[in-house]
Amino acid sequence: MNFAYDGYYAWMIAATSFVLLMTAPGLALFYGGMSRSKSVLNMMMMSFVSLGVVGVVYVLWGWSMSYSDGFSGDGKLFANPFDQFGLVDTDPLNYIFVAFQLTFAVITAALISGAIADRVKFSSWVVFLPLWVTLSYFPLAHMVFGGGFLSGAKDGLAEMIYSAGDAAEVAPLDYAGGTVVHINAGVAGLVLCLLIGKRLGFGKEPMKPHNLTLTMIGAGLLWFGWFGFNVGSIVFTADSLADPEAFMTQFTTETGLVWINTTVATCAAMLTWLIVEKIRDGHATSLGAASGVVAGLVAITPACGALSPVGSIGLGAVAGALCALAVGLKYKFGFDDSLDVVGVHLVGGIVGTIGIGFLSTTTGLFYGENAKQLVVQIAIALFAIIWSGVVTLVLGLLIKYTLGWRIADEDELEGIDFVEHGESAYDLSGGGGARRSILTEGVSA
Amino acid sequence: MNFAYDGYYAWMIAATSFVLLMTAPGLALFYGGMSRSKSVLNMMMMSFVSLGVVGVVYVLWGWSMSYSDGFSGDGKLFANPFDQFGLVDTDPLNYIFVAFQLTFAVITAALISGAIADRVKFSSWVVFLPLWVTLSYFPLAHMVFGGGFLSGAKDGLAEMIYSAGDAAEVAPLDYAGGTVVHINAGVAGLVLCLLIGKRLGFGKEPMKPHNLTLTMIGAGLLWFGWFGFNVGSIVFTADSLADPEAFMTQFTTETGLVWINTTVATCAAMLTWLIVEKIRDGHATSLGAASGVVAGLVAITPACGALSPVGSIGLGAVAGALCALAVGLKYKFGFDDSLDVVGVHLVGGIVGTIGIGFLSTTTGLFYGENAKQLVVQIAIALFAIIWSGVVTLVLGLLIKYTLGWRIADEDELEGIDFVEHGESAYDLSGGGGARRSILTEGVSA
Amino acid sequence: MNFAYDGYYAWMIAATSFVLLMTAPGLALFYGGMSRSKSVLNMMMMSFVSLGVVGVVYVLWGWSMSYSDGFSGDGKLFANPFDQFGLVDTDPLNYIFVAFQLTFAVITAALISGAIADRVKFSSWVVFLPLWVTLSYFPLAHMVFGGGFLSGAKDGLAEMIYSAGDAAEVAPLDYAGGTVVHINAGVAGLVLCLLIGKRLGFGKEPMKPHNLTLTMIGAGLLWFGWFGFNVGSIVFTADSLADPEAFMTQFTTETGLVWINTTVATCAAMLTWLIVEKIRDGHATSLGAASGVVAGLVAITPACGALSPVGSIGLGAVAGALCALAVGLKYKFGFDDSLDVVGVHLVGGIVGTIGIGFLSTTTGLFYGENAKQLVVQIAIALFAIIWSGVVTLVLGLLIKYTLGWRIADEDELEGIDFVEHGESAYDLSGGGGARRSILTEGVSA
Amino acid sequence: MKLVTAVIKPHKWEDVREALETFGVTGMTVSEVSGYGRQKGHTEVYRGAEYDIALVPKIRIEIVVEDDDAEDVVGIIVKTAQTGRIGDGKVWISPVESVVRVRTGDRDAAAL
Amino acid sequence: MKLVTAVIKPHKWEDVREALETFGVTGMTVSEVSGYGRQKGHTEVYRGAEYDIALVPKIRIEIVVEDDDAEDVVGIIVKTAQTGRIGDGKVWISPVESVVRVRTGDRDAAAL
Amino acid sequence: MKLVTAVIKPHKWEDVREALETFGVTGMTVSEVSGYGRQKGHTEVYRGAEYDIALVPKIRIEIVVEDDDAEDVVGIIVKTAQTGRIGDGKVWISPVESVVRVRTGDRDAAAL
Ligand SMILES: Nc1ncnc2c1ncn2[C@@H]1O[C@H](COP(=O)(O)OP(=O)(O)O)[C@@H](O)[C@H]1O
Ligand SMILES: Nc1ncnc2c1ncn2[C@@H]1O[C@H](COP(=O)(O)OP(=O)(O)O)[C@@H](O)[C@H]1O
Ligand SMILES: Nc1ncnc2c1ncn2[C@@H]1O[C@H](COP(=O)(O)OP(=O)(O)O)[C@@H](O)[C@H]1O
Repeated sequence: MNFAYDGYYAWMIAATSFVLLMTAPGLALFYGGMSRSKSVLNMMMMSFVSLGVVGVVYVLWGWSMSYSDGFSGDGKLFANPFDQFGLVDTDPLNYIFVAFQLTFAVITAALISGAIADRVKFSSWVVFLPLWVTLSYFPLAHMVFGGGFLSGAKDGLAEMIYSAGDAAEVAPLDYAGGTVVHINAGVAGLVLCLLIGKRLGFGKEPMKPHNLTLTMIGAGLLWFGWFGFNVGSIVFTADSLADPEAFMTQFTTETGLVWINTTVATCAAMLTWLIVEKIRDGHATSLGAASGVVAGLVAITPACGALSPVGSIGLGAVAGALCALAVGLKYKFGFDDSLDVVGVHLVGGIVGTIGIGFLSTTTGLFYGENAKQLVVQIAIALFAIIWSGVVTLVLGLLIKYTLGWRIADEDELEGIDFVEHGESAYDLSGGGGARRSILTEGVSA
Repeated sequence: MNFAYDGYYAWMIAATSFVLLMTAPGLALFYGGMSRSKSVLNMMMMSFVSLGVVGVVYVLWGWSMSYSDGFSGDGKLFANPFDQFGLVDTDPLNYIFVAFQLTFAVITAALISGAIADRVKFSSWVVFLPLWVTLSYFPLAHMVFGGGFLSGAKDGLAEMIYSAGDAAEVAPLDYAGGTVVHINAGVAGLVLCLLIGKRLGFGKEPMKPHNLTLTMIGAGLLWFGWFGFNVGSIVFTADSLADPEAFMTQFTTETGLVWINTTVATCAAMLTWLIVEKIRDGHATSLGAASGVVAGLVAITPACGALSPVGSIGLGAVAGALCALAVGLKYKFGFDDSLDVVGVHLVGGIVGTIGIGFLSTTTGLFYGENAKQLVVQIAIALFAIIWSGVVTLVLGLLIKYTLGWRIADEDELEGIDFVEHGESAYDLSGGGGARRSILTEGVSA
Repeated sequence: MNFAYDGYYAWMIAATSFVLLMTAPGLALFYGGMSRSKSVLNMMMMSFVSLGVVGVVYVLWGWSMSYSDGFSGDGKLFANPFDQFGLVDTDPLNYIFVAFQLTFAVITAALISGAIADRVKFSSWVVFLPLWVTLSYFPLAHMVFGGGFLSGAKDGLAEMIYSAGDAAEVAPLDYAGGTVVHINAGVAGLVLCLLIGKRLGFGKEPMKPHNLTLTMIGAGLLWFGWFGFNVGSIVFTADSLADPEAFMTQFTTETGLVWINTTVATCAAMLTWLIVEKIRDGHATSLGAASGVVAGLVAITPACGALSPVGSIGLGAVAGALCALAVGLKYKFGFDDSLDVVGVHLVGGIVGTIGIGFLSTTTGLFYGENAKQLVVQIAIALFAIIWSGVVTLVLGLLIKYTLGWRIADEDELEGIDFVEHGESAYDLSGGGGARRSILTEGVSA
Repeated sequence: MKLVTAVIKPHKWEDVREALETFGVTGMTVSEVSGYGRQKGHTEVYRGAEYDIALVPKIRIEIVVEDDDAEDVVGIIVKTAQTGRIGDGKVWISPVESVVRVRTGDRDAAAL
Repeated sequence: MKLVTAVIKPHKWEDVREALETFGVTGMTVSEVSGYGRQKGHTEVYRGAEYDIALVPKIRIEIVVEDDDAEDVVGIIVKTAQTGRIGDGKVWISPVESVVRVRTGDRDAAAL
Repeated sequence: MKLVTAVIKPHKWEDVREALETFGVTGMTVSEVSGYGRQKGHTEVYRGAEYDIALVPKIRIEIVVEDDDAEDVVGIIVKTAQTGRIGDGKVWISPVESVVRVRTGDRDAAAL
């Protein structure tokens, strides 16, 4: 056994925990703060229940469907969901990877909820979750990470485009999930928000974030958790697996590079988002800073292992500016992507995935000799968009005409927190600043 | 020296930090959000000061009293508190374990505070803390984790019940503290809330959580920290300590299993809690999700190393449902366990501790051949209940008739934050949504 | 290659992430909660943008200027900023240290913002950041950590005071940044708040924290992150680097000691701060607990590797009490150090830096034979005060007479969040406790 | 002069404001209040226990108008805020002796 | 018709509501206000510095009643809200010319 | 007795309180309200889209005074709260038939 493994395993335990933190409470806060005070709990619940449902499903058939064929490079669309059902036949040495991948599935599903805030039956969301991860997430994870159709596999997409030899050379690059996670969730968000329709009053009332301090906490926790996400996504080369010294070298240098790239791309994206706002609206907002952070993190996700630190600053800067412009589109085109899943995750995911084609220090257009990597990157981005789009549309329609997606109009006005969950987030009277009265307290039955 | 150790030590530094995060701010938020806006600061302070007081006490005599006899398997009730007083004679190789165990003592004490929210003199709580950890926590930690009376030790409880040979076979199982932490704190909470009495207006006014977003953040941070708690509680076998290869294998597989079990049990408990609420009350609440998360984490704590992932889903599901039903009991029986310490920690701790007797993949009734493990588990649960109950009762009465526990009635109505701490948590005027006026601001003296 | 490294690298990835969490959202929350509700977003933005700007600058020339000469012990004031510009020529094995040091520069700059809350042009702050880290932070980091003038280097300050032999013996001790981080930021805060002047109404209105729950979350996250800060600051001896066994021993024992010292000093500081408040004001406040936590963390920062656990309790206790008394001085002397950067970071940093001279278990006055260490510690503290003071004064004046520091008076009264960022933090109507009305919602244009 | 005070359902506020604006009312003062009346609040279930919430959120509007406009304004409010369901609110008219515009010191009709 | 406006201590609100309900008052409108008067707020110590807080939280109740009930309602409020300590509040009666129930358009006595 | 109701700009509240105190007003009741009028709120840009905010935060002061003091009190408020810019607010006087001090049951002039 390779003794150099044990530090890596130690890091993977931490990294996996970091990624779980991204969903609960990270994303729950980021989204919760952006929603209105009458729907913050529903928004947070959508993240929490994604964790509840997808966590269980992942152990039952998610892992099996994604990776049970042992990263064989088969070029398939998904693996057998029953092969390692319930992890009964899973090699215990893989447990930590099951755990790590579980957290990815969870957050991808949770990300979608931001596009359909404030108006969706909680039960319909709960039903959508296992269906969507089964048909969209697990297959894409298999295709990209599991040696499937979008990896460097034989019979894979890259090989279809180029000859076999070339394909190996320009295997699709997606370090931690630009396609699988962000494009996937972003497209699903777009399809659902078109299908489900706008919130009442969208475009007329501002529907501003009700508590930006929550959004800032969320952005901070997402950033922290993202180190688990990106730095934990290291995959060792055959050389490294054979030779402890090579293993150590790859581990220490690649993790350091990925950490730095993740950070500086995010810093740059925050700054360019603020600059765009300052120029366009006259104010650099905290919502912009928080959104810029996420845009940078999204864009660097697929690219964090392939770029130099300076390249990462460039990628982040582009992503921050483009996403800042993109979030305004929903008002232009009139689709209610409530919390900017499309503008940030879809656009940021595309910027990152395709940006690799330019900025990869080995095969990028700016460094290498040709545009092959770029073409492959565009191809996998398109494939992911289509796959996720079709799956989400089918599932979305299915639910629309069975359970229905939307709560009643008067309930939406009254506030989904009270109507769906019987709660309201805040009861700040009976204390608070002026230690105010008891007006909102109840009278015993 | 075993070189495979160093990844494990790296993880232990992180894990120990994770567990500290559980108390401050994790538990402080979980409890703070559930209390009323006029008492949130007092609630958070009870957690913070638990850390302050127990942290110091632990280094002075806590470690010594728990573990200074070197896990000798002596079957005793506690070790000598003066042997390694102030860590002066503690082997530096043990420092990280001192730290890890310190964080356990801290959170156990802090957990109790939820049962007596809003009404207790801060000074009485500060006095209670060192007494209670000294007489209840340190002994139980020694008995269960330190090779004492509730471990597989010679002359221990298991040996009393069965013959020596069998006892080794069915040594009590408590991976990370079902008895030491949760039953212990749960019983103490029950005893204190009975002794101290109800909040004014209990059962008449709803006394709902004043800020559920805080409770959700708290639940998320507790979950994250709990990976330190459970996954950090690995104990290496003699084989592993002797052989680096065995060490590596145990480290990589057991930590992975514990991580997964911790997560899926929690997911399942969240879901069943929500289902119970939906059926009983018509609404699945965010408070229910947060409580279900904690119930699942509590139940899997003692069991996380002994169960399969599917078994963990089962245990979590049962714990979520039972705890959801149990928290209603306080209204039935009229005891004011304000933030459900009994319903979640005592009930969840018992479910987990006894659940092992059924679900342990080696010795559980559903897997093994007999009920021996089950009997032993019931025995240690009962012992912990009685020990903690008696100690807490004696200390509680002592304080009741000396310092007194309760603040004055009018102070409780006015709000404990202002009366005990001279503060109020929120001053949202002078800004806020409508950038409102300056009404609550002061006028200079 | 030394295989024992890999656990250490694993910990460094986590530790580096921990320290980033300290700034965003840790410090942002700690400060944000203490500011008024009309300026919380600006306060949080000052932390976030510190991360954005300093993060990019660090990769461009910060690392190069601090450490590009390889810790050569040259006794210089700073290294060549262009040598490893953009990390192009940086050894990949050092990436994780680049990352770790980046996070230190970020938080040091962000700390300053607390002294000048609620009244500063956002753009001026953005301009100040890169200038200040370049002229104050990077040089001090080089001098203290990089083998420069304030290290045990040849031609360094210690050698100036004593003969060469002695200097090596009593090299200045600053484990994780008492001088570089806390004294540096504290002095800068003092200079800026004097230069920029008081908030309107300072000393007349209370200007109390608008949301103490945020401050408590912030304090908790800072504590957690500080384990990365302190425990990650281990530097291996030549012996350890040569011998894996020695490496393992140093790693396991020193990290454990530093973790414990960090915790118990903080516990003690929290308690003494509360005691001072209780005696002086009649109430132990949650703001006091949070401040005490930070005071303890600050004081133990330089000392955490040199003290015993009991010595750390003592240092923390002194720091908590002194800082609690010091924060009142601003009212006495009439300078508006709004969020107590001076009282906590400057005073705490001095207590810790000089406290080592008394409490170091090897060279401290209470343990060793002479006061040499004490003299050296005082000397480096003074040097850091002067360096930071002069640099900050020059930069502060430069900005004052070009861009200007302050927003207009009416804007300050209206609230900097709205004026500078076009936002307000909270919009709790349209939901909330009583599910209140829609009064603060807009009417479409 | 008269003071028209109206207590209405929150979600009707926008409509009432528009109707009044159309009629020619140029100013009013609005506040968030809690109403107690036939409309009984709601029952909340919390941890399985039931509670009655007695108070209902309402919007209070105050408008100072010239004597002749008072009835018209009341009529507009009643028409616009009516849903026909319990809890629609009340409107009352009370006498005002004099009103001043702070900015100018203008009095009465000129102050509106 | 009369309008009875009462400013009372917050913790007396429940008692006053019950007493009025018993008397037969079926509706009222309640709001949170700040009072300035003989009762002087409190002194707060913050970071060792002292501040006077001038305003005190109060509850304001508005009840439109028939002319004959006005004095009784005032009497009930005064009796129930009285603690005898400074700051108990004020109650005043002012004339109302007309009141309408929004739901039905009912007027005056029928509107209550 | 008269009731003087003033709606003013929030940042003028402290000045008005002091001026009234100097004049001899010993008590008043204050609340946070939103004003709608000539002063048009503001435009907010959010994610690049523009919105008009119609309401403006104001402070409402209610003071019960003896008949003779009413005009003086109005005068003081108008003088102190005036900035000359749109949105300074309104003050109006309405009749009060009787006022009681809850603490003592004192009536009218004695109750102030
Ligand atoms: N006598 C009253 N005086 C003042 N306000 C009242 C009075 N009666 C009712 N209200 C207000 O009118 C609102 C609606 O009254 P309610 O009795 O619930 O329904 P409705 O007016 O449709 O019969 C109440 O919530 C309260 O704010
Ligand atoms: N002249 C007034 N006009 C309106 N409200 C008043 C007046 N005087 C007092 N109040 C209200 O009555 C409350 C109690 O008055 P205060 O002078 O403190 O005590 P008391 O009425 O017991 O003498 C005040 O907080 C204020 O809200
Ligand atoms: N007819 C009215 N009745 C009640 N309050 C009014 C009326 N007109 C204006 N107000 C109040 O007075 C405030 C100032 O009025 P506005 O028209 O903006 O400016 P100005 O009084 O300077 O002409 C408004 O915000 C509103 O609160």
